[in-house]
Amino acid sequence: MDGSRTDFVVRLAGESGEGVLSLGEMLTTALARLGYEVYTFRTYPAEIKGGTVLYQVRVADHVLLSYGSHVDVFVALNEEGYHDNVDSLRPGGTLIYDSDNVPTHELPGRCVIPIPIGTIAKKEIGSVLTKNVVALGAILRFIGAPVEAGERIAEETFKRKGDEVVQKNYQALHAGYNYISQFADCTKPLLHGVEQVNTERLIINGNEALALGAVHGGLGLYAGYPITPATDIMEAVAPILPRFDGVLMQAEDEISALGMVLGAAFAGKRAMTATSGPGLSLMVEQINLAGQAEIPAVIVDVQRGGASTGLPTKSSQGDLNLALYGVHNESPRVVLAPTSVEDCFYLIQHALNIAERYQVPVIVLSDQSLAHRRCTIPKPDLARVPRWDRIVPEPGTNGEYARYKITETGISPMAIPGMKGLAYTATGIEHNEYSDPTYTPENLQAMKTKRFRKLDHLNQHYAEQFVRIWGDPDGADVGIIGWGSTEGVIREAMELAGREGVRAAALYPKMLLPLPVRIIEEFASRVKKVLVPEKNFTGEFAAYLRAQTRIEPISYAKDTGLPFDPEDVKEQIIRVARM
Amino acid sequence: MDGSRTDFVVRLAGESGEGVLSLGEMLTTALARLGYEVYTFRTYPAEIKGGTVLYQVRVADHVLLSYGSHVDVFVALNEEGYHDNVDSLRPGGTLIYDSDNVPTHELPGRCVIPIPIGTIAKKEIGSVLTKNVVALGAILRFIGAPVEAGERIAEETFKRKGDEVVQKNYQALHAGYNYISQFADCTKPLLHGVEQVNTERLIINGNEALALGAVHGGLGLYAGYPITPATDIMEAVAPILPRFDGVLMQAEDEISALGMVLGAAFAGKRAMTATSGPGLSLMVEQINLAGQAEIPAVIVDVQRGGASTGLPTKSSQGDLNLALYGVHNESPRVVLAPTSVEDCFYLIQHALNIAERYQVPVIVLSDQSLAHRRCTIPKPDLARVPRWDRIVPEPGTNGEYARYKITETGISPMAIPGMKGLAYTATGIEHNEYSDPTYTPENLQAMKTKRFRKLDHLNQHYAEQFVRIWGDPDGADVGIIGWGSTEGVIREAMELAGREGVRAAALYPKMLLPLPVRIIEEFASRVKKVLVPEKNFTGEFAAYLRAQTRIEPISYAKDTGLPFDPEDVKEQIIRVARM
Amino acid sequence: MEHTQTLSVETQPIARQPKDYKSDLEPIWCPGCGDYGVLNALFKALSQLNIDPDRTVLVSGIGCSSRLPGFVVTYGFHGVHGRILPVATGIKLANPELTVIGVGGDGDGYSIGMEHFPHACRRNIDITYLVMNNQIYGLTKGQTSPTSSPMFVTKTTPFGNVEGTLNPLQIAIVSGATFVARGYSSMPNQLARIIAEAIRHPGFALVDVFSPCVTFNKVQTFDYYKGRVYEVPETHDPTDKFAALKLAEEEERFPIGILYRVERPTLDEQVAMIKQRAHTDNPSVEHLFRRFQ
Amino acid sequence: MEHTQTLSVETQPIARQPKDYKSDLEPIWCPGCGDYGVLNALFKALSQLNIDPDRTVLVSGIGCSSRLPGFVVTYGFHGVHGRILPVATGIKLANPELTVIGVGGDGDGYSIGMEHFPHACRRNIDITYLVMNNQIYGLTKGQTSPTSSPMFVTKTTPFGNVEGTLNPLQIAIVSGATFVARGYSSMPNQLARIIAEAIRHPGFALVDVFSPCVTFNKVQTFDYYKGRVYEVPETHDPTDKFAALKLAEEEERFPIGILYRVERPTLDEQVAMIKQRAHTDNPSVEHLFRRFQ
Ligand SMILES: Cc1ncc(C[n+]2csc(CCOP(=O)(O)OP(=O)(O)O)c2C)c(N)n1
Ligand SMILES: Cc1ncc(C[n+]2csc(CCOP(=O)(O)OP(=O)(O)O)c2C)c(N)n1
Ligand code: SF4
Ligand code: SF4
Ligand SMILES: [Mg+2]
Ligand SMILES: [Mg+2]
Repeated sequence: MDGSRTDFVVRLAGESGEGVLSLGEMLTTALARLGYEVYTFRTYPAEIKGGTVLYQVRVADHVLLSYGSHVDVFVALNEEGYHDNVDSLRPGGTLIYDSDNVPTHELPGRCVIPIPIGTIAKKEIGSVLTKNVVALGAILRFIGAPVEAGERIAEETFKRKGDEVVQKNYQALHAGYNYISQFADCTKPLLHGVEQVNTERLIINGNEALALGAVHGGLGLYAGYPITPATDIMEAVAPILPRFDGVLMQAEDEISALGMVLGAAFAGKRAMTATSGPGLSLMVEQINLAGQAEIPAVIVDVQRGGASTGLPTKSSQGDLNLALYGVHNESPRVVLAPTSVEDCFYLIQHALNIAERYQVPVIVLSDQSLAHRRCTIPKPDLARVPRWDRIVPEPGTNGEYARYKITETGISPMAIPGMKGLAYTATGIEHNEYSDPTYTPENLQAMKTKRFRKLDHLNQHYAEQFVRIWGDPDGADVGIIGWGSTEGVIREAMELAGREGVRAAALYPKMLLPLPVRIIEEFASRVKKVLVPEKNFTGEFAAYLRAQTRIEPISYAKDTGLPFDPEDVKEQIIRVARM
Repeated sequence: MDGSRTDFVVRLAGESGEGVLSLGEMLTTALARLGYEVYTFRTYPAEIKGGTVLYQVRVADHVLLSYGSHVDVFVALNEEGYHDNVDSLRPGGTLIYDSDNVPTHELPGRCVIPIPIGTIAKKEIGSVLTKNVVALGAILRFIGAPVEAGERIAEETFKRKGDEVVQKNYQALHAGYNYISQFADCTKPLLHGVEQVNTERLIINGNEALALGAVHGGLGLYAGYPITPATDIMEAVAPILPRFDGVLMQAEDEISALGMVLGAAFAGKRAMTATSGPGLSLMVEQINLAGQAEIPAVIVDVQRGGASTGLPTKSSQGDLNLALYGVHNESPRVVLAPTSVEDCFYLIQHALNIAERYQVPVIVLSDQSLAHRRCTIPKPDLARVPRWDRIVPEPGTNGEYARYKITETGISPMAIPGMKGLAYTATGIEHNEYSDPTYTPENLQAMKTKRFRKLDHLNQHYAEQFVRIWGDPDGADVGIIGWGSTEGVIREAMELAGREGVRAAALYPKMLLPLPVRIIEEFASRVKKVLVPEKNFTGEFAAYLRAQTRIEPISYAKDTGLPFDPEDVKEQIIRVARM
Repeated sequence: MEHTQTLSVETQPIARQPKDYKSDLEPIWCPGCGDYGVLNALFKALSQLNIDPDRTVLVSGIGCSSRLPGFVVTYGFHGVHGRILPVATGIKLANPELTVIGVGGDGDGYSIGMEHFPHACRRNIDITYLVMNNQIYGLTKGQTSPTSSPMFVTKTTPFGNVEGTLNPLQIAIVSGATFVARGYSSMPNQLARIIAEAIRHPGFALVDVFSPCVTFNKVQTFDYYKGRVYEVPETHDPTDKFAALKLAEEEERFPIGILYRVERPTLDEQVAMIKQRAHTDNPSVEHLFRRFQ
Repeated sequence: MEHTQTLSVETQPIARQPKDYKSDLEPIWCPGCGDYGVLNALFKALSQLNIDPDRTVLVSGIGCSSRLPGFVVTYGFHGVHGRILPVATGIKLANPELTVIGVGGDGDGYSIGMEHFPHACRRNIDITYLVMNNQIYGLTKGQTSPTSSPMFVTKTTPFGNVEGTLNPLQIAIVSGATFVARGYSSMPNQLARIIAEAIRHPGFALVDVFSPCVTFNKVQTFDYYKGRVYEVPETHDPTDKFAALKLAEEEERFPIGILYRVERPTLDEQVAMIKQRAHTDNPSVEHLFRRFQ
C-alpha cells in the first residue's frame, strides 16, 4: 500500500448480540462522513444470541470494488472470533483485542494492542453497554481519525435514549481514544486526508437502496413475509410507503404475499414482495399464474446460503435455477440481477417498469452479501429511470374486450377494474383472446407464442442497456461472464491479474432472462477463454450459458457462504489464462 | 393394411358426461380379451359436463407402439365431435354416427353409417342410459367381433346395478349389433382371428400400473391431494393399500401431503405422493428439505398441459425443468421418467428403492397420455425389481451417532425412530456429521460434496440399467434422444422413416437426473445427427442435454396437449436426416 | 363502496336487472348443479344493490364453483387453487372503491385455502366470501372435502371418511369475521338477500352456501336438505357471539340466514388511517436520502 | 403408546431424571428467554411419564422455539417453516407406537402453519402440539405474529398492528381438537403437569404456552403476565365445549391449565380399524392383476 494513499481493511469479530454490528455501522458511517469510500461485509450466526459476528470495513480514498483480501487491523472482542479470524491478519498488520475476553497471544510480525474494554466500560464509564463505543474510540485513534467523527455518530446513535446516555458514550469514546496513545509505536495512521469531502453520496446497503428505489419507482403495495436476509427491505419500506400513498402488508406466508401482490397489480397498482429461497419456493405456483394470466409482479429474492434452511445468514448465488426454471409447464418471466448497491436502486425501478409494461412476473436476484453491504455510492439520479406505464385499452363495451389480444409485441392492452366496459376475467386456464377457456392445440400454440413473444421484444429492444462490459474484450486472455453481486470483486481481481500480466475483460448481464445471447456470444468471440465465476456449487450460470448460447464457458463455482475473495478469483483468472 | 393382419384405429367422439369414456373402456377390454393388442388415448374437457370427449383405440394382432395416425372407424356421437374429428378419418374408412345428434353428411370416399342411437335406446330399450351400449354393439358387429365379447363386459360393468339393468344392456347390445347388418356393404370385418389368446397379459393404464407397482414395491404410506390427471393413482391405491398394512391419507394440500410423506419416511416407511404441475410447484420447498436432510421421498408428477391451470386434462412434457431445477440453492434429487405403461409398474419400484437406499427425493415424471393410456402389457414379473433396503446403523449410544457421516458413497446409515441409542435430529440447517448446526465454509463444502456424491454413485453403478437403446446407432442417419411417454411413438416413427430409407436409432434414459452423460455422449458419437423430440414449447430436454453433455442436439419441441403423431415425427426424422 | 353505505336495499331504484349481470359464457356446470342457484342469487343481489359491474371484481380459485366469475359480466380473477383471499385482499387494498367478492368451493376455501381463511377473518378486510359448499370435490370427480360427513364414501375413502368434519362458520366467528351467514342454493330469494347484506356489510363477510353436487355427492342432496334447513329464528341476536356459535353447532338441522353480524374497523379503513397518520406534504425520495448521508 | 395407557403418572417409578433428556447441544436462546422454562418443563414431563427417548420424536419448524428438538435427546425432525403438523402426522401414522410431539412458535404454527392446524385438530391425530407463543417472530428479529396484540409496534408495523389477534385455543376447540390447554413458561411445575397430561391424552392435544421473548417483545413480558395469569378454576368442566370457549375468550386475564378435554376416536385408531376391515390373508399383487385381465 502506497504510504500517501488510504486503503485498508478493519475486521471486527465478537460475540453475537454484543453490539459488534452496530460498532461496525458506526465506524463505517463515521469514516464515510470524513469523505472516505467504504465497503463492508458482515456475517453472523443464524441464532439471535451466541456465536461470532464478523464485520469488515474497507476504507479508501478511491472507489472500492470489494471488501478486500487482507486484514490490516483486526479487532477481536471474543475468543472464538479471535481464533477463527486471526489468520486473516496480514503480516505487519495490527491486532487490537479485548484483553478481558481474549487471552494474551504472541503474534510474530504483527503489532498487538490489548485493551481491557470491559473493564474500562464498567469501571471507568459505569456501563458495560458502552463497550462497543470504547472500541470505536480506540479504533478511530488507531487509524488516525479525529475524535469528533466519533462524537457525531455517538450522539446520533444515542440521542433518543437521552442526554445522560450520550454523555456516557462520549466518555467511553474518549476513554478508548486515549487508551490507545500508549501504543504509539503501533499507531502509524492509516488514514490520509481526502482532498474534498463529497456530500453527494449515500452510505447505504443493498436492501435499503432497493427499498428506496422501489418507493421511487412508484410502488403501490408491498406485501411480504419476514425472512432473513430480505426482511429489512420490508422494514425499510414500512415507515415510508404510507407517505407515498402506498400500502404495506405483512402476509401470513409467502403464498399469501404474492397473492396480494397479484391482486393489487390486477387492480392497477405497482406491487412487489421480497423474500429468500424458501419463500421463493413457495411462490412458484403463483409466479406461473402471473406469467400465464399476464399479471405484473415483482419478486425480489435475496439469496442466502445453503439448501432448505441451510445457512440463512450467509450468502450464495444458488437460486438462479429456481428463478429461471421454477415453473411447471412454461410461462414467461423476467429475471434481473443487480450487480452493486447502486444498481439495486435503479434495477428495482426497471423491474417495476418491465412488470408493468410487459405484464410479466419479474424476479430480482440479490443476495445476502449485496443486501447487507453498506458502502458509499454516488447520490442516485432520480431521473435516470423514466416510468413506463401500463398499456391500457380504450373504454369499450363489456363482452367485446379482447384482453389477451394477439399483437406483434405480444403485449395486449390490459384493463384496470373501474375502467368502463372492459370487464374481463383473468384466468390461468388456457384461453383465447377474449379470455374464454379454450383447449385446442391451435389456440395453445397461438397464445403461448404470443406470451413468449414479449420476452423476445424485451430482449431485442432493451438487452443492451442491461449489459455492462469492463475492460477491453478484444484479445483478452480471459473473458469473464458473471452475474449479480460478484461484479466488484471480479473487477478488482481483473486488476490484480493485470498486474501479473494477464489481461481480462468482464461482461455482466443484469438481465438473465431473457438472456442477451447475441451480446454474450459476441463478447465471447473476442476473448480467448471464457471464465464463469459464481457463488454456488453446481455452476448454474455456466450450465445456463451452455444451454442457451454457443459459447464454451469454464466454470468456477465455489460455495462457501462468503463472497469471493479477489485474490482467489485472480488465481483462477491466471489459471484459466494458462490453460 | 395387409388383409390377413389386424391393425386398425377406432376413434370415438361425443359429449362429455354421456358415457363416451366408458364406451371406450368397454370396447378396449372386450377386444383385448379376444387376444388383440390394444393401445388407447383419451382427451376430454376440463369441465365435468359439456364439451367433447375423445377416445381412440388402436387394435392389432401385434405389439403396438402408438395410438396411430389415421382413423379407420370414426364413431361420432355429437356434432361438435363430428366436426372436430372428421378430417382424421382416412380415405376408405368408415363413419358411424348417431343420426339423432349429428346431421346427415356426405363423405366422399368413406362409408357412412347413420344409427339413431338415442331413438333405439329410448324407444326399443326404454332407457337413454343404454346409448353407449347400443353403440358398443354396433361397433363390435362392424369390426367383426362376436357379440359374446360385448355380453361379458356389459355384465361385468352393470352387475352391481342388478339383473334388470344387465338385461336391458344385453338388449341394447344386441339392438346395436343387429342394426348394423343392414349396412352389409360397409362391413368388411377388420378383425382377423388371433392364433392363441394370451391370458398372461394385463389391460391396464399407466396410473393403474404405477399404483400396483408402488404397492408391490412395499409402499407403507400414500399421502395425496386430488389433482387431474394424478388422482386415479390415489384412487387405485386407496382400496388396496390397507390390505398390505399401508396407510392412505388425503391431505389438505400438496404441501401437507409431502410433509406426511417425509414424516413417514423418517419413521421408516416407504412413502410416496402423486400430483401434477401445480402440486409439484407447491412441493418445491420440502423436496429441497428432503434433499438436504436426506430423507427418502417419492413424488410422482403426472404432467398435464399448459402453464398454471392451463389444460388440466391434456398432456405435455413441460415439467422437466421444474423437476430438475426446482430447488433454491442446491440439494440432490433423482428424476426418473417411465417410457411405457409397463415401465410404470417397474420404475416406481426403482423409485422407492433409490429413495430408500440413497435417502433422496425421487421425482417420477409421467404424463396424462401415459397415465390414461389403457393398453395390453405382458403380465409383470414380480421378481424383476429386487427390494433395496435402507442402510441402518448398528444400535449405539445416544449422542455418539453420526447421522450424516461422511462416507465414500455419500450414503450415511440412517436410523429409524425406535432404534436404540441412535436418537438424532434431522435438520434442513447446514449441519456437521452429528447433525449439529454448523456454519463454516469447510463444513458446507464437505457436506454438500458428500450429499451430491450419492448421485455420482447412483450414476456410476446403475445408469446403464435405466437406458434403453432402440435400433442400431452405428452410422444411423438420425439418433433420437427422447424421454418419457413418447418412446412408443418414436419407435413407430423410426420404422416409418426406415421404410423411406432413413435409418434412425433411439436412446431413452429413464433416469434423467443424474444424467447418464457417458452413455449419451457415446450414443451421440455413433450417429450422424441427434434429434430431441419432446412435448413442450421451449425444448427443455434439449437445453438440458446442451448444458450437461458435449452433444449438439436438434430440438423438436411441439406443445399441443396431445401425444405425438408417428407420421409427424417421421417427417422430422427425415427432415433432420436431410439437413 | 359509497353506494352501499348511502343507499338502502329496499329504496334503491332498480336500474340493472339480474340478467344484465350475465356474461356471454354459458355455465359449464352439470344440469341440476346447485351452483346455478347461487349464480342466480348473485345476479339478483347485484341487481338489488344496483352494483356497477365495472367496479366489481369476483375472485375465484379452482373447482367447478370457481368457474363462476366467467359467467358474470364484472371483472374477474380466476387464480390458482386455494388463494382467493390473498388475491381479494390485494385488490381491495389497492382500490378500496371496488366491490370485491370471493367465490369458490369448500375444497378451495376450507382445505388448501385454510391457510388464509382465519387470517382474512381476523383482518376484517371488507370483502364478501361466498363458498359453494357441496361437501365434496366436484371438479376432480368426487373426493372428500373437509366438510364431508363422517364415513362418507368416495374413491379416495373407500372405507369411509375417518376425518372430522370442519365447521367453517364457527371457525370464521372465532377468527374475527364480522358477518357470518349460511345460505342454501334452493332458497334463491333468501340467498340473494343474504348475499346483498353480506356485500353491504363493512368488513369480512362469509356466506357459506349449501350447493349440492348432483353428480358426485349422493348423500348431501337436495332431498337431504329438504326438512333439514330452517330459517334463523327472528329471536336470534346476531351480535351475540356465543349464541351464533351455538346456532352454528349444527347436527341434524341447519339454520339458514345471518348468524353473526357485528362491526369493527375494517382493514382498509385502518390502512387509510395509517396513511393519514403518515401523511407528509410533497413526500420525496430526495428527502429520504438524508437519512443515508 | 402403551406405557401411557397402562401406567398412571403418579405411581410410575421414576427411572429417568429430567436431566437424562438433555442433549449435549447447548440451547442458543437469549438469556432469560421463555423457551428455557418450556424446555425444562418438557424434561420434567418426559421424566414423569418415564418416556423412552428412543421411541419419541420431537417435530419442529423454523424459529427460535423450533430449535428445541436439538436440545433434547430424543429423535427429532427440524423441518421447514410451518409444516410441523403434516410431518408429525406422517410419523404417527407410520408408527403409532411412537410418542410424537410437535414443538414450535406462534408464527410457525398460527401464521404459515394455519394451513394445517385446523385439519390436525379435526383429524384428532394422537400427537401433542406445544406452541411457544411469544406473540412475535423471534428468529427474524421481531415482527408481528397473528397472536400479537392490537397496535403492537414493530419494524414492519411502525404505525401499529392493525390486524386482529388470533385466538388459537378457540380455533382448536371449534376445529375438533380433543385436548386444549394453556401454559406459562414461568409456572414450570404447572406446565410440566399440563404437558404430561397432553402426552397422555389420546388424540390431538394443543398446549399453547406463553413464553416471553425478552429480546424483541417489550409488551408481553414476564412482568406483563404477572397478575394476569391465573389457574383454570377447579369448577370448570373441561368437557363443556362452550364453557371452554368462554374461558378462552380472554381479554385481560389469562387462565392457565386444561380448558378442554374430551375423547373421540383418534385418526391412528381409525386407520387401524380400516386396516382391520380391509384385512385379507396373504394379500398379493398377483391376485390384484386379475382385475386387469
Ligand atoms: C394446487 C392444486 N391442487 C389441486 C388441484 C386440483 N383441484 C382442482 S379443483 C379441486 C377441488 C375442487 O373442490 P371444491 O373447491 O370444493 O370445488 P367444487 O368443484 O366442489 O365446486 C382440486 C383439488 C389444483 N387445481 N391445484
Ligand atoms: C418459508 C419460510 N418463510 C420465512 C422464514 C423465515 N422465518 C424463520 S423463523 C420465522 C418466524 C419465527 O417466529 P415463531 O414461529 O413465532 O418463532 P420464534 O422465533 O418466535 O420462537 C420466520 C418468518 C422461513 N424460514 N421459511
Ligand atoms: S360435478 Fe358437481 S359441483 Fe361440478 S358442476 Fe357437476 S354437479 Fe356441479
Ligand atoms: S429472540 Fe426472543 S424468542 Fe428468540 S431466543 Fe431471544 S428471547 Fe427467545
Ligand atoms: Mg366442493
Ligand atoms: Mg414467536
